[in-house]
Order: sequence, then structure tokens, then C-alpha cells
Amino acid sequence: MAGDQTNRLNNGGLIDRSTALNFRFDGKTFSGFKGDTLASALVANGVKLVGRSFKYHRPRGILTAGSEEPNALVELRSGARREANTKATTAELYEGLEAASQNRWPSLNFDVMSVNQLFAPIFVAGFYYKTFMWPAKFWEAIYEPAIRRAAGLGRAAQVPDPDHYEKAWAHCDVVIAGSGPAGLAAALAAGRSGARVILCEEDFVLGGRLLADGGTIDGLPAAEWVARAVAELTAMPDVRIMTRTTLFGVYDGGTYGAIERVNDHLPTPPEHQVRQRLWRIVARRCVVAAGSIERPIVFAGNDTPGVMMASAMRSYINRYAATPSRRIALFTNNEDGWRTAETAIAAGLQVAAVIDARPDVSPAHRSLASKGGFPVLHGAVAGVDGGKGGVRKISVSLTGGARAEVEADGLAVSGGWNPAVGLTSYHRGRPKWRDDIAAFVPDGAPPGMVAAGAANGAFGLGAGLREGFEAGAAAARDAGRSGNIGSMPVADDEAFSITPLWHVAGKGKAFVDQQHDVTASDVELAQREGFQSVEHLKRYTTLGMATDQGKTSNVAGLAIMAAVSGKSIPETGTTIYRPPYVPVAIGAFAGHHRDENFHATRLTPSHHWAAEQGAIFVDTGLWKRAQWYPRAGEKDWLESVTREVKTVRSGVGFCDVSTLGKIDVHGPDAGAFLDRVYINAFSSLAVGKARYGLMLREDGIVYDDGTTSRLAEDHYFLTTTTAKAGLVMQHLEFCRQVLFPELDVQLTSVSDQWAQFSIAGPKTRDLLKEIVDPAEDLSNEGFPFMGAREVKLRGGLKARLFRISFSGEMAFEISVPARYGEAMARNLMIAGKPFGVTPYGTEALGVMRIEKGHVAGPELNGTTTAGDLGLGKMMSTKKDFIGRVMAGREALVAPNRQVVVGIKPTDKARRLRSGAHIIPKDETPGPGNDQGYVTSVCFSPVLDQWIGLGLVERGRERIGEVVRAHDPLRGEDYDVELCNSVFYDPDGGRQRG
Amino acid sequence: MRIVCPFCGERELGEFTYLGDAKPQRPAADAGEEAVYDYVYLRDNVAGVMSEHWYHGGGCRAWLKVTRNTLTHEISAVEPAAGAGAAKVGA
Amino acid sequence: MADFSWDIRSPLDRALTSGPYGAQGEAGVSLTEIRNFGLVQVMARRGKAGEMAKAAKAQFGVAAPETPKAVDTADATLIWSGPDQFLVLSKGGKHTMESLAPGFAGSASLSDQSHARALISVSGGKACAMLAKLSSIDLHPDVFAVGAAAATSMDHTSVTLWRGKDRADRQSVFNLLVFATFAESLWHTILDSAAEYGATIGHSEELA
Amino acid sequence: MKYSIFSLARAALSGHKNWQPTWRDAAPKDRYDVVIIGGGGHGLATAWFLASEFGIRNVAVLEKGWIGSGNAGRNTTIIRSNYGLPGNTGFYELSMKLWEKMEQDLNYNAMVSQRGVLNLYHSDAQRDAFARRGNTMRINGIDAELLDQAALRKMLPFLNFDNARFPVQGGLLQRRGGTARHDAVVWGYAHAASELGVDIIQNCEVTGFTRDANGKVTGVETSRGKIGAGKVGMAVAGSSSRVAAMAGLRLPIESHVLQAFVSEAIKPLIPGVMTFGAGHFYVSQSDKGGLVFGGDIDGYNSYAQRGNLPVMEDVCEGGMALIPMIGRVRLLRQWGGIMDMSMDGTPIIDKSPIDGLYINAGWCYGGFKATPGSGLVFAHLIARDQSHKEAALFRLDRFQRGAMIDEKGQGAQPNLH
Repeated sequence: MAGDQTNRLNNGGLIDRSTALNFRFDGKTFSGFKGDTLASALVANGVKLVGRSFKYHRPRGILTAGSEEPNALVELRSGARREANTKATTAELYEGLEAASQNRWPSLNFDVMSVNQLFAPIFVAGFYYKTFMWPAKFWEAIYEPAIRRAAGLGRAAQVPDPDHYEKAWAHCDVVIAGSGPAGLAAALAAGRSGARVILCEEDFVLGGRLLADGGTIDGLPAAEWVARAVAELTAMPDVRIMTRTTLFGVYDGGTYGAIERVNDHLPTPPEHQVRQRLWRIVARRCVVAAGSIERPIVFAGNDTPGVMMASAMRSYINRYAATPSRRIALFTNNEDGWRTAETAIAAGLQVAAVIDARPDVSPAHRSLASKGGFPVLHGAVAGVDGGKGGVRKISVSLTGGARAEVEADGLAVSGGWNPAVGLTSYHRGRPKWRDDIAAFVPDGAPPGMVAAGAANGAFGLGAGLREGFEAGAAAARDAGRSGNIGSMPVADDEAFSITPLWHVAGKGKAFVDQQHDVTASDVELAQREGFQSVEHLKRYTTLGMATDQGKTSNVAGLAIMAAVSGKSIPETGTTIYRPPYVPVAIGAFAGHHRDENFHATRLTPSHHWAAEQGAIFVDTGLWKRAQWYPRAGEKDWLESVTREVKTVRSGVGFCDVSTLGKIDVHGPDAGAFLDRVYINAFSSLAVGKARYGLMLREDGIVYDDGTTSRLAEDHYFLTTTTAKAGLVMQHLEFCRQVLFPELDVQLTSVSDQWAQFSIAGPKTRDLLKEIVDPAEDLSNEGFPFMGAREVKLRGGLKARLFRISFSGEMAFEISVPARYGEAMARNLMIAGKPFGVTPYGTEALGVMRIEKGHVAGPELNGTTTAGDLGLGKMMSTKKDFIGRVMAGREALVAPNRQVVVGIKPTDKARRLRSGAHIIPKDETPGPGNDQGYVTSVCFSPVLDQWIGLGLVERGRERIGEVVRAHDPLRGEDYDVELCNSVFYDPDGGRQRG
Repeated sequence: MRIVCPFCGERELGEFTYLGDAKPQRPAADAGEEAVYDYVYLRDNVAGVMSEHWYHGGGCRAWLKVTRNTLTHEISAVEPAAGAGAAKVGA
Repeated sequence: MADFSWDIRSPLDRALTSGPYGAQGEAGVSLTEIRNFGLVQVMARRGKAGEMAKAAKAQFGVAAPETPKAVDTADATLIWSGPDQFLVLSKGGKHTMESLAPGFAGSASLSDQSHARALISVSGGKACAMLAKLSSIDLHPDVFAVGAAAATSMDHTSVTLWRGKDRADRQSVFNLLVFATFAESLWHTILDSAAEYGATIGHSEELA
Repeated sequence: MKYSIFSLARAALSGHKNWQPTWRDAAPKDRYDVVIIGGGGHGLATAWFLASEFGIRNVAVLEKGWIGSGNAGRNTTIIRSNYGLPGNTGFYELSMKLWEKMEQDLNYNAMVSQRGVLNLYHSDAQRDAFARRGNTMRINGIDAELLDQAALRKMLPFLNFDNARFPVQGGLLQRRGGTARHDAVVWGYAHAASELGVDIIQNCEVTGFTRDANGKVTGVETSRGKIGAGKVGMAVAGSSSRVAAMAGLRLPIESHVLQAFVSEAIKPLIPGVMTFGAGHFYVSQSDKGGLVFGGDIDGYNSYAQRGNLPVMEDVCEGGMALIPMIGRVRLLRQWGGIMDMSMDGTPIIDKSPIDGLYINAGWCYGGFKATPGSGLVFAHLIARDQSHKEAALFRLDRFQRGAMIDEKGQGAQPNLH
């Protein structure tokens, strides 16, 4: 077996010694056990140097044993699954794990960029704001690229993430964040009361600090109590325990975000499974039992590998049976830190000394010291001797001024504990300061949330259980659950005495934010330069902005700021706490919605038939629409589209137009209703007739257009553009429910009910006669232009037939129930075969509408008026309608507005392009003479040249004028003639014939 | 955010679409340009409790009048628009 | 005269492949498309809710739902679809626009939706877990009991969801009406969500 | 105090003990010629231009919290001048030209970095709209390039070209666009304005206006007492309606929340700024290494300065759809700012109907890039009582006249701009 786990204790720990796991760190093979994190396995293998810092590239080790880790960050996995900045302290070990240190070159041991340390006197906080300004060009060319390369930490994969993610919803009465003593007690109380409970634990084992610190609960060893509690909870059907799940944020209405790392503990997710799952948990109540985070003390050399949080050291020794050091010194300012000395002795390790910043030490600890044979030094650590090899010697400045030195290979530090106040503060709450524990605790919380246990500043085990149990019971009660909650778990409360100590003055760099290399003197410099607000401090020095989100640095930073600016800590205050509580993969927030699944896809009723025909599809909103139908031998799209247009204009063709929005408007007041939403009248429309309608927004600008037919006295069938279908439905419902509730009208979307086809061309009637029951009169008299009625088809199927034309040809639109859509397409091909029928796509549709001068999306662009579109005469003066008043404002009726006009190049061989601007001939283009632009273009088979529509200043008064089409983006500039926008059959004889 | 639709019950934000302040009333046809300008463009833009139009488009398609605090997002009341559920008018 | 056939094709005709899908072993989810049904939307006219209710009672023998519920009749299910409106889902299209119109004349407007939706039945031990990936609704049996219905959204698309009677093996049953033009897209999303549990895919003409 | 590599090196020798505050933390005087409400980028820039361009140095900038605590300090730091409508085009280019010399003007490195801003298109219609806009830019003397898919494949091979719901087809690139370090812009203007005698007064909240018998504004009431002023300018994005209400004005503005996000710092991955054209997502990578990204506003009126999950998910969906390699990059922080969403998506820089009160508001989510330009034209308006020629269309009465400047064509519906 590779590696010998030199620093593994022979007994104990929550690791599975029967399952050895091999892993690689920086190319070297090691082994650990199931139950290890990468950090604990590195500790077990005696690895101390794990990473390099952000700015100075200083050697760094492992500081913590949790998600607050600032230093031990690695690139985990490789290739497409490489994950930068992964905390070794939370990465679960698996067989074959690969990790690499980051932000070093060429190697962790020898990092060229560590020369930055030589420039440290210059590279102070904010130095870059004061230099790199001259010459101006050098910033992008030289300085910035160098800074960008040096900054950053790990490397992200540069290929698509191969794993899958998903999102899900969960609902409960009480969600609990954390499964330490308070969290478990809360879950027991809530679960017993009958509440639906979700217990989230970010670790892969339940128990929180009990896993490392043990204790006695209800007379049982902690581990045994945890096992019983978990068994009881597991047996409750409405309690859901979610491990590897972090509650990261709280949103409005009792919605909580949680990330479940479903398969991060495996090399790759099993087939059909996701890597991570984002949960939106809806809960009536939330108990935050997220514990607290031990904080460092800022002293020179506090970033040396081998300096570790005292609680982390206990985690490694007790939970993982791994010893970070053999001969440990402890530096504490509080009672709790001493536990590490007890742990070390119990594990058979040497304690070199305890350096206690407090004036007094309890008699029990005095006797522990004498039994353990180590000195208790009153004072503070002033410096650490050691480099990348780790701690060697510690210098202590004793109370009273004397110095002492301690030889040790590890230094445990406890500066007290900070309750995890993130979740309770995410609604911009500010925690309050408690002097007795020298820490910020929650001061209120978002609605429905309460903190309990250490997260609320109740550090004792007994107090944590009590608060958790009571919070769980209260939460369940608030949710209306009243079952018997049984008895509260009981434990003793340990004493917690602390003498705050934030910063030990001394020579050498003393780090506040270890990852971002922010030192105590940087904080002092910020204060000197006027960056005294904590938010200024954060932004100027970058303190607290690293991947640990300031969990180990923020409070110390503001405490130092408070000291140098002569204010108290509460006066100085905290920065705003921001979610997520731990960094969350972007892929998880996206879930299923990536690649082709980014948005849903809508298919027309004839889609699969069109695909069989070899249609090329285009995305139109969510729709896939047939764009054109290429035939063998056609060399490009233009040839296919031109053929489709010519076939329609000379024979017959059809196009699936089911994407139009279709709305049934029912009720006695349907006509009156439409009069108010359209600028033209509809109450006067005869049954069996269709009419083109135009809608405005209330600000007088054109909103949408379409044809609406009256199928019965109290039933209109309204169509919208494809793009606006949903929005028009919403708008009409607003009109119906909010603006005009007095009208008796009902609206239903029938967009999906009908397959609708446009059949166009001089032979349309011939084709239709094959399909429609012979009893139906399709003659010009029997079914005139703008007629609309139900017809029977051969075989008995009922359809709706509308004599409307978008192409300018003799045309009908025919609707059949959507499940017949595909059959309809096939039958149109069969029926039209003798007439040379062709299906046509959206391109040909577009060509024919431009030839006819019909406006569409590019002209209905949200800034044009009915007048701009040449439709001003449609505006009724006899009735009120949406947008009527605002449409009359001076600038909207000004004579110099840009209006729709036809445009064609004077050189017939020229291609016209949309987006070209219109400039008067012989003038130099500039802001003063930019008179409009080309909105829509096509190659017109009829005119055998490119034509287009444009919005041009006073365009309709300038028909015949030659102007410039100016298109610098594409390097083009050519003469075009402004012309009538109806290029084809201006009298409309063909569509009426 | 979650809105208790008077017809559907409590639903998540994604099912709703926002329009805006429900206080301005559409002026009568003869009210004149200044009144319509005020209706269309000017807003109290309340920092506090505000009555708003929301559309339950991802659900029952009812327009709702929601009373909501713009400082905290707390919703204190939801009622249907006058024409939502109007079949029961007079019934 | 040309020879036409008016084949009817469900929106999932192409996308649905009967058989097992996803993880092997006992299927956690059954997905069945129901193909032969009629669907008519009934909307009360202004002030006519009472008359519509009477007409419904006369037509179906049971009261139409006035809250989000689905009510079974002998040959149809009446599903609440919004204030003052409900859907008549009938087996094999037994209730049509034509058959319903006389009874509701004057009290309600009718709109045929038979072709506007696809109907999918989701059942099995993992049906709830799978639907939790798609639906923001709380489907716990205490909250969303047999007969509960919802007009809601999945994957940003409107759907009508209701809980049917439990299967013979006491597993949950959910029915889902989805818009026809979205059906194929949503179907693939459903398959993705079901894959980890293993699914049995099928189709049937009739609603169970 | 002059900043340079030499002053830094000198300071290093003395352990950086001799640095002076970047700006003077002033106490309010009784009266100023001009009082600017709002110590964000726009307010401080206005003060600096008043002092440096228009010779008005008896100026106070009042900030209710710490300078830069509003939108100046919570945006996504993008600068660009790629607008398509008269009024916007010239103004934002004026601003861009000021960005290009800001650091030398201010003697402060704001890390103005012209790494390019690229708007991606995914359809022919979108390409045509971009072509129209790009040509407007070129006609106005602004750099713009229309790139096709082949060009983008070479330039940004990591975009999702082949496996996407809406494949990238091309883009409109403004190479002179880019980013700037937002906080440094605030500090730079504060530094330079302070050097010219401007009083920067923090923790000073305006609670009302003082008016004379004719209704003219004569000063402000604040949490630190009354302060007299010849003229008062408000540059209080996010609070515009509230401050205007103190003077009895209603504005064509709604306040909305815009969220922004930053990832953990990683080695350089993404070169410039890019915007997704088929969803709500835009991104750049900061010099520190974090991906800074955002999307659409949440869509409902809000002063809460925080948003909700649906938009956060929507933005990340856009990100993954466009750049599928960022799936394993972790989102580190989310925050929200209050946007003054105007009724046409365009700002208002104008005299108010009240004598002596000047309005600078309605920036929607585009205020950061406008900072220097806004400072110059607002200072011009205040100093000369006349609009700067590049801000002449940003009038308050344009809605009454029907002369909206609506780039998105969404009308009087602020949450859609």
C-alpha cells in the first residue's frame, strides 16, 4: 500500500479502517480510509504544506476542519471535472481521488511567484489604486494581464461540465440547518410533535461538534446518544434527514435554498444520477442550528503550516484519528481551547505548552498541566519560526514583558467562537454584540427563522440541547403540530470564559484574512487612509471576500479596525452578510436547464412531417418552425426559398401557421370588449367575417396585430402574432379582469387546439376543392375575401376556413383540430399534387409579406405608432380604446417621424441588408442626417432584385427619392430608392380574385 | 416570495407575473391628456406597503391585487381583481 | 378523387417509446400517456356561476368543483381550472361541445380543448419524488389528497395536475394535462427526472 | 497627495505610516453654492466636474451612509457606449471618452480596462437589430464590429455553438468597452474632488428641503442639521422617488431590485464582457479572478436590496447555456441593488419643476457606465442652468411630449426595460 499514514493513531476515530482508499495529491500517491476528508487523509500522511496564498504566495497548510477553510484549497479531479478552490477540509475521500495544489509554479514546494513576498512592502492594501496609471496604454497591455495571471486561485476546467444537475422542491413544517446537539434536539422535538421536518447537514455524518468533542448526553456517551437520536428520527415517516446538504440561503415567504452534494463523494456520478441537486425548501419555520466557528488570533506568522484552529486539531485527532502534530502548543484566550490540550494528552501526544492570554487559569487546567508536564504561559504568541516545513519554534511574549520560546511542531489556536450568523442575517439583519462571549449573535432573523444553540451564542452542550429542543418544539407548535414532544435531552454546561484578544502586536506579517493575504497592518493602513467604515475596509483591503467569505477573518478585521479607530466593536459594526452560506456550483443553480434543455421547445402539429420532408428549422421564440424545404439539387437557401415563392405566386403552396396565438373570445360583450382593445371596430363585424386588427399599448405605441373573425354573435376567434401570443393573452385578461370587469366576456387560449395552415396561390381553390366537402361553396361569391366560417371536409371532419391572405395571393387559412395537423399536411400534399403544390417555410412567408408591404416584428418594434406603419386611418374616432389618448402626443404625431416605406437598391444586382442606415444622397453620414434604417429585406423573385422595408424620416413623402444605404459595419454604402411599400399587386386584385 | 392566490392557495413566485402599482385608475374616456399621462407614467413608487397588480399566469390566470411591503417583501393581503371570479357577482 | 386518411396523432406519438427507461430493476415510476379523451373548457358568464353550477349538476349528476379539485363522474372527470371555470375530461370524448352546449347555453361559454392537451398519468413509489423535480406544489397526501387538483406550472409551462385514486398496490397516481405543443419537450424533462428511479413507459386509450 | 509608484516606494520605506486620508471627511458648513445629495459615483463626479470644469468649489456632497454605498458599490462594473438611439448614443460615448482619461484626470487607478464588450446574437432578427445599432454607433464615430459565428469560434471557442437550444450565431463587439473597478471610481472622484476643496460629508442623510416664499429650494435639512445651498442637485439612484417626494414631486420611475453575483476567484478564463442574447446573463471576469455576472431585474418593485431565487436560477441557467464550462465554478456571493427604472429605460437629467432643484435619476441598471458623463453633464446643467448638448434629450417632460427614448421598445412598463 502506498503511503504509510505515519500520523494515524492506532485506535479510535470515525473512520472505516477496513476500507483503505488510495488518492493522489500533487502526483504523489497516498492512502487514507473511508470516512476521511482529503484534509484528514493529508494530515494522517503528515502532509503539512497544502497551498499557496493569493497575493504573496506564502506557504499554507490546513487551518480548519470545515467549510470555513481559507487555506487548504485544491484543484479536485482532473480534465472536464476539475474543480478549482475545493476545500480539502470538506472533500470526502474516495478511491482514486486526485487533487493538486494551486496558485503555484512550477511546484508547491518551489513557487517562483513567492518572490512577491520581496515586494510585500509595496504590495500593501490598495497599492494598485496608486500606480500603474502611466502611460495609460500600458494598463491593458502590460500591467493588467500580469495582475490577472497572478491573481485567481485554481484553474477551472476549460471544457463543458460533463455532469448533470437538477433542482427540486421540498415542503415541510420545520427545516433545521445543522445536526449538532441543537439541531438534533430540535429535530427530535419537532418530529415527535408530528411536524414534517427536514434536517440538513452539510457534513456526511450527523452530529456536528459532537463528532470531535464528545460529551455525555442523557447519561450516554455523545456518539451513542447521536445514534439513538438518528434512529428515532429515521423511524419517523415525516422526518427527512439530508446529509451532504447545506442550507445556503433564505428567501421570501419561507423559501430556503439548499445544495445537496449527491455524488461528490464518488469519482463520477453513477449512471442516471446527478452530481448535485439544488433544493428549494418551503418551510413554515426554520431553526438555524448551524453552530459556531472558532476564530483565529492575529499574530506574526499565524499563517505558518502547522498553525491550526484548536477545535480543528481535536477534529483531526478524535474524529479522524489523525495527528496534525506530535508536539503541540496551544494558544488560547478562552476556556474551550483547553480541550485541545486534553485531547492531545488523551491521544498520547505531547503538549509543549499552553499559552493562555487570560490572567487566570482554572485549577483543573493547572493540574492537567502538571500531570501532562507542560508549562502554562500567560501571554501571547508573538511569532512563529517555520516556513513551508511547518512550525518549529514559537516565541511568546509573556504578560509583564518577558519573552519565552516554545519548541513545537504544531500550534493550536483558539480566539473564541463566532456564532454562524449568516442565515439569520441574510435579510440585511445586523447581529448584535455580546460582551460575555465576545461575539456577535443574531439579533432577530427573517420571518419564521430562529437560531438555537451555538449559532445563537449558547456554547454549552446542555444549553445547546435545551435551546434546540425548545426551538424545535416552538416551531412545530407554530406550524400547528401538537404531539407529545417527550423529554428534553440533558447535558452539563461547560464554563466558557474568554478574555478577548484579537491581535498580538509584533514584528512580521500577521494575517487577518489568510486567503487574501490581508494583514493587521493593512487594516491599520486602510484606517489611516480614511477607509474606516467596515464596508470600505472590506472593499479597500479585500478582507472577507475570499472563498471562505470571511468566516475566519471578518470579526478579527473589524475588531482591529475598532481598536485603531478608537471605537467599540459594536460601534464599528459588521459588513452585510450575503448568501450563499457556502459557495455553490453554478451548474447546480442551472439544473436541467442547459444545452438543448435551456428552454422548452414547442413543436407545431406538422413538425414531424416537416422534418421528414427535410425542412430546415428556425427558432422563433420557443417554437421550431420550418424555415424552408430544400430539394435535391438546390444549391443554397435562396434558391429553395425563391422556388417556394414562385410556386405559390404561380400555383399553390401551404405553410403551417399554427404558431400564431389563437384566443376564443366569448360572451355577450365580446364585441364591445374588442372595440376597447383594438383601435378599429369589431362590434360591427358581421358573423362569418374576419378583420385585420391593431392593438396599442396604453402609451399609444403599437402592441400587436392580427386577424380576428366573428364565428357567432357571441364568439370571436382572435389571432395574435407568434411572438406576442402569451403577452397578448395576459394583456387581454388584464383588460377583462381589471379594466373592464363590467363586460361579460370570457377568454380562452386555443393556440394548441388548432393546427392552422395558410394555403396560398392562384390554384388554392383548386386544391381546397379536393379537400373540402363538395357541398361547400368556395366561390368568390360563396366565400368572399375576409370570409370566415366552419366547413366540412371530405370524410366529415369539421374545419374552420378563413379567406385571409398575408402573401397577397388568393389564399385561405384552414384550421383543424391539432391531432389532425400532420394528416392535414399530408393530405394537402396529396390534394395539391396535380397543381404542383409546395410546402413553404417562414422565409418564403417573409418574402411574400415584404413584397406585399405587410408590417411584422421588425416594424412593430415597440417604438412605432399606427401612423408610422401607415395604418393611422384605422384608428377609430368614435370610441375609446387602449392607447388612444397617449397616441396623440405631439412627438408621436410629428411630421418628421420615421415611417414605413419601401426601399430598393438602384443597382438591381445589389444586395440590400437590414440594419443599413438611410442618409441623404451626397451627404456625409453623421448623427445629424441619420434618417432611418432598413428594417426587413428579401430577395424578391417577382421583381428579381433585393427589396426591403424601412423606417425613414418623412419616408412616404419622399417616394422616388434616391438616398444612401450606409452600412459601415459591413463596409457597404450604396444608393437606394424610396418607394411604395407595396411592391406586389398594389391594387390587391389577386387576393380578392 | 410566495403569494397566496385566493383561488389556488399559496404558490411560488415563478407562477406570477408583475405589472405594478394598482393605485392608478384608468381615467374616463374624456379625462384628457394630462390625466392619462399621470396614469401611464407617474408613480408614487412607495417604499413601504403598496397595492400591486400580479397575474397568476402560471396557474389559474386570475389577476390579483396584492398588498406587499416593498421594503421587506412581506405580503399582507391578496384579493382578486374585480373581474376575476365575476361569475359570482350578484350570485 | 384523392384518397385521404385523417390519421389522428397524439402529441407524444413520436416521443414515447413503450418499455423500461433509465435505471434497471423494479421501476419506481410508471408513465402512461392516455390518448383517447375529450376535453371541454366550461367558463361561467358574468354573474352566472349559480346557473352554470345547476347546469353542471343536471348534466353530470354531481356538482362541478368550485375549488381546486377533480371530481369523477361515471364517464368523465370535472377538473377545476380557475375561478368560475372547469374542464370536462371525458373518456373517449363522450362529452363534446355539441353535447354540452345546450345544457350550458346562457350560463357558460365552452371551448374545445380536446386537441390542445396531452394527458399523462404518473404513478409509482417514486412518483412524488420525481414530480418534486418538476412541480413546486406540495404533494404530501395530507396536503394534496386524492381528488386535489392544481392549475400550476412545470418547467415554466402551464399544466393541470390532479391526484387520482391510489393504484391497486396503494401507490400514488397523478394525472397531468400538458399543452400539446409543449408535450414532447416536457416529456423529455419528465424522462430525465424519472431516469434515476427506473420507469415503465406506456400508453393507453382510456383513463384508468 | 500625489499617487505614483515613486510615492508608493517612498511610503514603503516609512512603513506606509505617512499616507493621508484619500479624501477629507468633512463636517457640514452652513452654506454651499451647490449641495449634491448622494455620495455615489454620479454625485462625486458631479462635484469634481463642478470644481474642475466650472470653477465652482464651494460644493458639498452629502452621503447618508459611506460613500459608494449605493449602486456605485454593487454593480457589475461594465463600461460601454453601444447604444442605438439619439440621446443615448452621444451621451454614452461622451462618458466613454471620459473613462479613457479618468485615471490621469484623477490621479487614481480605477482599473479602467477596455477588454471589449460583446453582445451575442442568436437569430437573424437579432443580428439585424444589432446591425442597426452598430451602424448607429459607427455613424456617431464609435467603434463597433459585427462578428459572425466563424469569427467567434476563433475568439471564444468555449461558447456553446453546437449543443445549444439557441446557438450563438455572432455578436456585436465594442472593443473599447470593458470594465472598471467600481469602488475605485468612487474613491478616485472623492480623492480628486476633495483635493479641489469639495466637502464630502458622510453619515449625513437628507430629510427635507428648505424653500423660500417663492418655492425656490434654498437648502436641505439633514440628520446633521440644515445646510443652505444656492442650488441642490440630487443624484440618489435607488432613492430618487423618496427624495423627490420630499419636494412634493412624483417621478416617472419605479424602484426595482437587480441582483448580481460573483464566483470564487479562478485563473483567467473569460477575456472580456459578454452578454447572452437568448436569455438573461452577462459576465466578465474581474482582475481578482471572480466571474462577475448578472441578468434581469427580479421584476417587482423593491427597496429591499436583495432578490429571490427564481432570478438567480434564471441567470445561472443562462450562464450554463452560454458557457457550459462554468458548471463547476462556484457562486460565492449574491447581492442586490435598487434600480431607478424609468418609464422608457433612459435617464432623466433635467431641472426639476422647482427652482433650484436639479434631478439626475432614472438610470435603470445602466448607471455605472455613465458615471463620468453623468458627472460632467449634471455639473454643466447646475453650473449653466442649461442642458449639456449630449444630455439635451434626457428631459423630464419627454413623456408628456411623447419623445421617449426607448431602446428596448417596452413602453411604460419599467420592469421590462
